[in-house]
Amino acid sequence: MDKTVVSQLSKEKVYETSQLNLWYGEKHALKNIELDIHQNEVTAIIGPSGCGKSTYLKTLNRMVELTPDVRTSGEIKYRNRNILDKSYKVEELRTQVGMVFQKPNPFPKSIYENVAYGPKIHGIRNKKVLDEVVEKSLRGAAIWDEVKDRLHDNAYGLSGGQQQRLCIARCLAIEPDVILMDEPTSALDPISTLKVEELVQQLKEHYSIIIVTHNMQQAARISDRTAFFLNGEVIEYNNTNTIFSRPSDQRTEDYISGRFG
Amino acid sequence: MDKTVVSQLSKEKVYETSQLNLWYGEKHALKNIELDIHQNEVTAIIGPSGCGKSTYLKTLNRMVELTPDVRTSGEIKYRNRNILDKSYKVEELRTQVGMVFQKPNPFPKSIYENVAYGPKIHGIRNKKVLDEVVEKSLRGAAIWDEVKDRLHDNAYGLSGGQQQRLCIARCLAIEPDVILMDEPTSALDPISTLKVEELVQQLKEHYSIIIVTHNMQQAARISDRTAFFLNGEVIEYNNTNTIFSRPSDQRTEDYISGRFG
Amino acid sequence: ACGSDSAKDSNSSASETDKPLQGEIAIDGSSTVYPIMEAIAEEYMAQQPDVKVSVGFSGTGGGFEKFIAGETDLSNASRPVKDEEKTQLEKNKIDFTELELAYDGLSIVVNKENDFVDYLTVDELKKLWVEDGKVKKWSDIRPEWPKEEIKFYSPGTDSGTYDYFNEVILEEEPLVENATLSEDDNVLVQGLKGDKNAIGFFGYAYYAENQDSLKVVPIDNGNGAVEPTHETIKSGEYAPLSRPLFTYVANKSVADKEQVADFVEFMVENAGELSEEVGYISLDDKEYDKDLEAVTQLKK
Amino acid sequence: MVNEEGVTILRVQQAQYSIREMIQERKQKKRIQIERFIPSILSLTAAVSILTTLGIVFTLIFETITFFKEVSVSEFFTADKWYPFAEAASYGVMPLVLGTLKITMIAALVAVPIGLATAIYLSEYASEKTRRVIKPILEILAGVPTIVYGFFALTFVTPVLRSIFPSLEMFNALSPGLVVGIMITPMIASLSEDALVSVPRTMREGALALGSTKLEVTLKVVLPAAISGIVASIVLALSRAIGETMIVSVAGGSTPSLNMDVTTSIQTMTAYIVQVSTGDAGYGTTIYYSIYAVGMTLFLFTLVMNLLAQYISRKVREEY
Amino acid sequence: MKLIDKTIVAKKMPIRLVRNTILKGLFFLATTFGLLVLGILLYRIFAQGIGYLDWDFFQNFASRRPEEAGIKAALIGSIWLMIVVAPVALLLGLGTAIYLEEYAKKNWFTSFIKLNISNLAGVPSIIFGLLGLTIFVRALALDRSVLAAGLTMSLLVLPVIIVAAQEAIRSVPRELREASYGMGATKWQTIVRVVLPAAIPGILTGSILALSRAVGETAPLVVVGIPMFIAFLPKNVFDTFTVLPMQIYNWTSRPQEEFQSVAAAGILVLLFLLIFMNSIAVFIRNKFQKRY
Ligand SMILES: Nc1ncnc2c1ncn2[C@@H]1O[C@H](COP(=O)(O)OP(=O)(O)OP(=O)(O)O)[C@@H](O)[C@H]1O
Ligand SMILES: Nc1ncnc2c1ncn2[C@@H]1O[C@H](COP(=O)(O)OP(=O)(O)OP(=O)(O)O)[C@@H](O)[C@H]1O
Ligand SMILES: [Mg+2]
Ligand SMILES: [Mg+2]
Ligand SMILES: O=P([O-])([O-])[O-]
Repeated sequence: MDKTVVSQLSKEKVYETSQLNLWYGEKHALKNIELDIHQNEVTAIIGPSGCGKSTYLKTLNRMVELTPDVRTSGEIKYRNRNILDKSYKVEELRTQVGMVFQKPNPFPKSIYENVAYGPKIHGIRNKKVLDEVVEKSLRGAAIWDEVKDRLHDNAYGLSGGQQQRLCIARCLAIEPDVILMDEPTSALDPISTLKVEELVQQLKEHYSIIIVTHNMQQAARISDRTAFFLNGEVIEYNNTNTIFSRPSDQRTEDYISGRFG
Repeated sequence: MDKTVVSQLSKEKVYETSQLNLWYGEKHALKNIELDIHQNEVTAIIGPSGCGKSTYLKTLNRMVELTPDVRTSGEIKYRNRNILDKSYKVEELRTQVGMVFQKPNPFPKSIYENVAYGPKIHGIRNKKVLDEVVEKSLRGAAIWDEVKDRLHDNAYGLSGGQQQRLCIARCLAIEPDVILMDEPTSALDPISTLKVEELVQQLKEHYSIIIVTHNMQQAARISDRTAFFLNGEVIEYNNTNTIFSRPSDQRTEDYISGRFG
Repeated sequence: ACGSDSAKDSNSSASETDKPLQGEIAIDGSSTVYPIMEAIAEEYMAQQPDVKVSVGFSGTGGGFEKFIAGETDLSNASRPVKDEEKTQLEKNKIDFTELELAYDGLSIVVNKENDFVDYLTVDELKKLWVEDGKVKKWSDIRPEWPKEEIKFYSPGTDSGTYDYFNEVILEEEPLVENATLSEDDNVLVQGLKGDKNAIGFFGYAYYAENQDSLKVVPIDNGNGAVEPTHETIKSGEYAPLSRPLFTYVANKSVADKEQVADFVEFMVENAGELSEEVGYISLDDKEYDKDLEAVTQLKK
Repeated sequence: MVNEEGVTILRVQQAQYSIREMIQERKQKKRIQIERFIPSILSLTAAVSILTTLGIVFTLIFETITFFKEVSVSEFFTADKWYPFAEAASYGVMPLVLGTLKITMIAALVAVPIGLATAIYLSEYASEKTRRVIKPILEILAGVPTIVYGFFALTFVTPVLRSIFPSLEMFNALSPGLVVGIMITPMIASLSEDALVSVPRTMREGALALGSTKLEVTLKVVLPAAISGIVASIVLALSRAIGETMIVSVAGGSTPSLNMDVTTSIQTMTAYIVQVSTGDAGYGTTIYYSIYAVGMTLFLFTLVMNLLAQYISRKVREEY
Repeated sequence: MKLIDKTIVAKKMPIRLVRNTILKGLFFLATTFGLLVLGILLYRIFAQGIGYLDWDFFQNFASRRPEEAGIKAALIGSIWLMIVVAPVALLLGLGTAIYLEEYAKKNWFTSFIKLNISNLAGVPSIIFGLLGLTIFVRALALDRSVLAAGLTMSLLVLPVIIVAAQEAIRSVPRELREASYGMGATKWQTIVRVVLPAAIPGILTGSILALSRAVGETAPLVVVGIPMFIAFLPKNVFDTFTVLPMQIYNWTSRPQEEFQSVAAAGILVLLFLLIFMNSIAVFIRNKFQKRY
């Protein structure tokens, strides 16, 4: 499917961010962010180190609150409700919005237990359902064949790439609406990266995906829209094609042309 | 300088590996490795996850011994002495052969103390010499300007990219002969990566560098020779140009053509 | 009141025949008296397995503390109750009866290698043990004895044994300052065994058990030197260093709890024999009869 | 395509049921929010420790006040004799404090180096197997009842020491001090080892790769990184040395004295408390109250020491 | 420009290596020292006590006759004590540790609790004895029961457990918590399902040390006034009882030489109990031990 076409469909908005500011203590990490995320698309966030990519991502499921001394202002609407509102239950939000981290972080449990974790905490106890969910999620994360014979081994026995796909499977198991990914392939080898990228492309059929990456070609390859962050600001946000072919801001162009990798 | 020319100079050999085998317990991780490393060159090691890249690198400074149950056979000659010989002092070897790790691992000390650590343990106490070494190494690692005003702050206050360059500086401070790098940029953003890559290019004037990377373009950009590992074996080892333009083994070609990023 | 009296009578006679008693008896107090009470409890429970007797080890003072708080039925003591304690007991309305159980003979002991000390008079004893600001040598006591410094071993200042020694020998004057004190008599035995110039004192049982490795010193109280032996202590000939051991019974417990009454009777009847068995010296039979009478009084 | 198959299955099963819906469904009949009460429940358990301290202060303070009605505070802290049982009683706590200090010092001299060395050996040098065998054995050493150690000191250590130093008295500070040291060594070893092991492996690798010997890695990188845990373990162990009762009662004698001699009989604060609480002192006498005053002193003593240790630990801590 | 003088480096190398070897030897010696002492201690006790260690010894109550004296009441009593101490101390300790590490805000009150705990850890056991006597035995009128002694001992070992549990909880990587929160798990679910399982080895280490201590302590129970002679077993936690160290303490102070051997046999039993406890804990620890 042509990317331009996709974005022109002007799909429903999942997230609407307006006037978002965020401080870590004194440090003003996000400045007046305005950004809408569309359903069933892959949105990439790029920018140099420390520009606030991870911070923004973690704000979308309010994980950023785990850091002490964080203050926010402004609004992030998820499906038309402001999630920054204190009355919004974070657990509910995070059940809708899954997250995959930069460093694979499986639990020190068996592979099976890792994937079943999410359904279990949400009260699903039926063994048969769990078995199916585990299989389905592992298949969905393209790792089923590699682990099907050792579902009850410890997850730490897997290689880094496998661990990361396991983490994706774990996230799929609760069938979220949105998946946030923070540099999910930066710790992986090319073949694993390839697998994950393909996965992302497939997943967008059912999910909306926001991916932080420091790899511009990755962004170009897999995303429908791209946001370029710099110093806590959104410099440019547009169709990926547009961003990479005719960026409207000089800084975007500078950043992209210094590209490699 | 043209890479083909460089390699044809047939520089002095730093490492000569012959018939190297390595087992982690039962797992045969390196199989009959034959590989020579040349002076003042950048040698890249590529290959899919789990193929033994890190293992080989860690064998070159015998860090692999830290894993319990490791057995080796064969020979690695460093400057004509077999380092796998039990009588070879690892401390001596590692003074000659520096290493930079995938994840930045500064000590929980000040920036200054991090860099001065190596010289200090090797018996250099003169404050003035240390100051100079610290400055030179930090400049060498292209981080001096960013930290010169806070040399006595804790290194954990730095960003990931800065920490990695600090670790390179720490390694430079003992003025090694060879520098081993295990995916040194995989945790870094593009700008930091660029800096590190440039650095590597500069460093080879004085050092011989062996770099493990999962980023083939990086290998193509910065290395003089490339070795392709698969399943614990060296499939192909040649000038980087040759490897990437006319690989002689089908598997190499398959791996490279599946490339991206 | 009349009815309950008859009930008690029938019970106490029954205890020696068929009907088993029940309930608890709490005993605490002196560690010196403990072995006797343990033996009595052991024998008693062989007869009345459903009565739960517990015997504590808190020291005479600690025992009285619990007795005053009304936590125990019997309180063992290696000295008579003190005035402060009496006041407290009165305040808490606890009436009690003092029963003598046995004698303990304090033994003066020196190292086995000591061949010159043949006997000591009471005055010499006092001269030895009282602090006078000087370093003491054997020759200070009798000139013919060696000019070597004496090492003193004494039970802890808070023990009944020390208290008694303090009273009858030191007459409340301070003990030599460089004396080595320990709460545990076995510990003193170790000290005396190891130290050539040592002298010390402790309960007779501890000497009796270590006769082979220690030398006991006969005491002259004006009637010639007497060595502490079973007979000399029982007859009172070994003076003034034998002391009585007591237990105090709460009158209310005897009156209200049949198992306590029964136990106390049993105790008085068997104390003589059992205290001998654990290394103490029994009283004259007449003394036990007197005790028995007192107990019977209480039950009424 | 790697995932073709996966995706089809995904679709097929999606048709059957949806976890997302099941989760939503379960949200509706959400059980009562016990979650909300958990912090309060937990804070109650945390309050137990404060109540304990209050209980201790409460227990000690009344009897201590009674004591100070009979003995002046200045006598308690300045008189140079602790002689409560004599006719002319003297209540100067310093000799008892000094006895405690002697024991603690000797114990520290034994336990800190040996404990730390053991921790280092286990965490840095020993193989995983050795570690797994030795650590539990050492923990047994920590659990040996102190009364057993007491007789060990008296009947083994003292005679051995006396055969080396004939001038040593039967009861002295040296022997129980050494044995208290042995008793707390496993504590330092075990807890410090935990602190050392938790220093990330990458840090050791970084140092080793620079050509450090294991010793240098340990002393210059690992130890500093673990220092706050180590200080904590030492403080805990020394507090136990200060509070140790049975060993000192058995092998230390019971002669409070105000000198620095470790070869003669001593008495510590704890030994005094045990002496009186198992002894003969009448309830309600000055002696009886004195154990609470000594207890209070002991309590304050450990308090000050802990505050000091907290301060030191904060000063030397390295963040990572 | 070379600043590092390689000749110095080379010259220093041998001495550094020697230093390393020497200290390694010293560290090893230090480790053996502990084991050696344990060896001597065990040998002496074994030699003395093994003769009395027969089936009767476990079957009999205390007695004035050394041949008949047994450990039954004390052994069962010690087990009863543990039955009270283990759950109470563990629950309170874990609760407090979780509160401090996961819930408490950083304010003066929290730091006061922390300070208070580390101070409590240093309070001598004998003072806990005074506390137990005043609060549990007297004020709460629990008498000299298993419960009173157990609660006293729980408070005594509580700080050790708290500190160990805190340390263990703190060392669980942040990434694991984040992963759990990221799935919509609540804080409590995260604690119960992710943090605690990962922290178990550390918690156990601390708890073993703490429980061993509770089992081996004499002084506080002496002060609380636990009786010595008991020829019956407690039926519930309100009954009175005695424990191994008290029984041993009593035997060691008997005049008869034979009782020293009986005491040694008692010590053996106590040590076996400790070893048994430790091996259970070591087993669990090894089973759960994960390296991240
Ligand atoms: N816990 C924190 N406390 C204070 N400052 C923080 C904290 N976390 C991040 N920051 C700062 O906020 C800014 C944005 O950080 P963020 O992690 O979002 O960057 P990023 O774009 O994800 O970088 P990278 O590519 O290196 O991951 C940085 O300057 C960082 O130093
Ligand atoms: N400590 C170990 N014990 C057992 N097997 C190991 C150990 N470390 C590595 N291996 C195995 O040895 C093989 C080579 O591992 P190595 O880390 O060298 O791979 P790599 O090429 O560096 O992979 P990556 O790109 O993921 O870092 C892998 O199959 C791995 O599972
Ligand atoms: Mg980031
Ligand atoms: Mg690797
Ligand atoms: O325990 P005593 O009171 O007899 O010393």
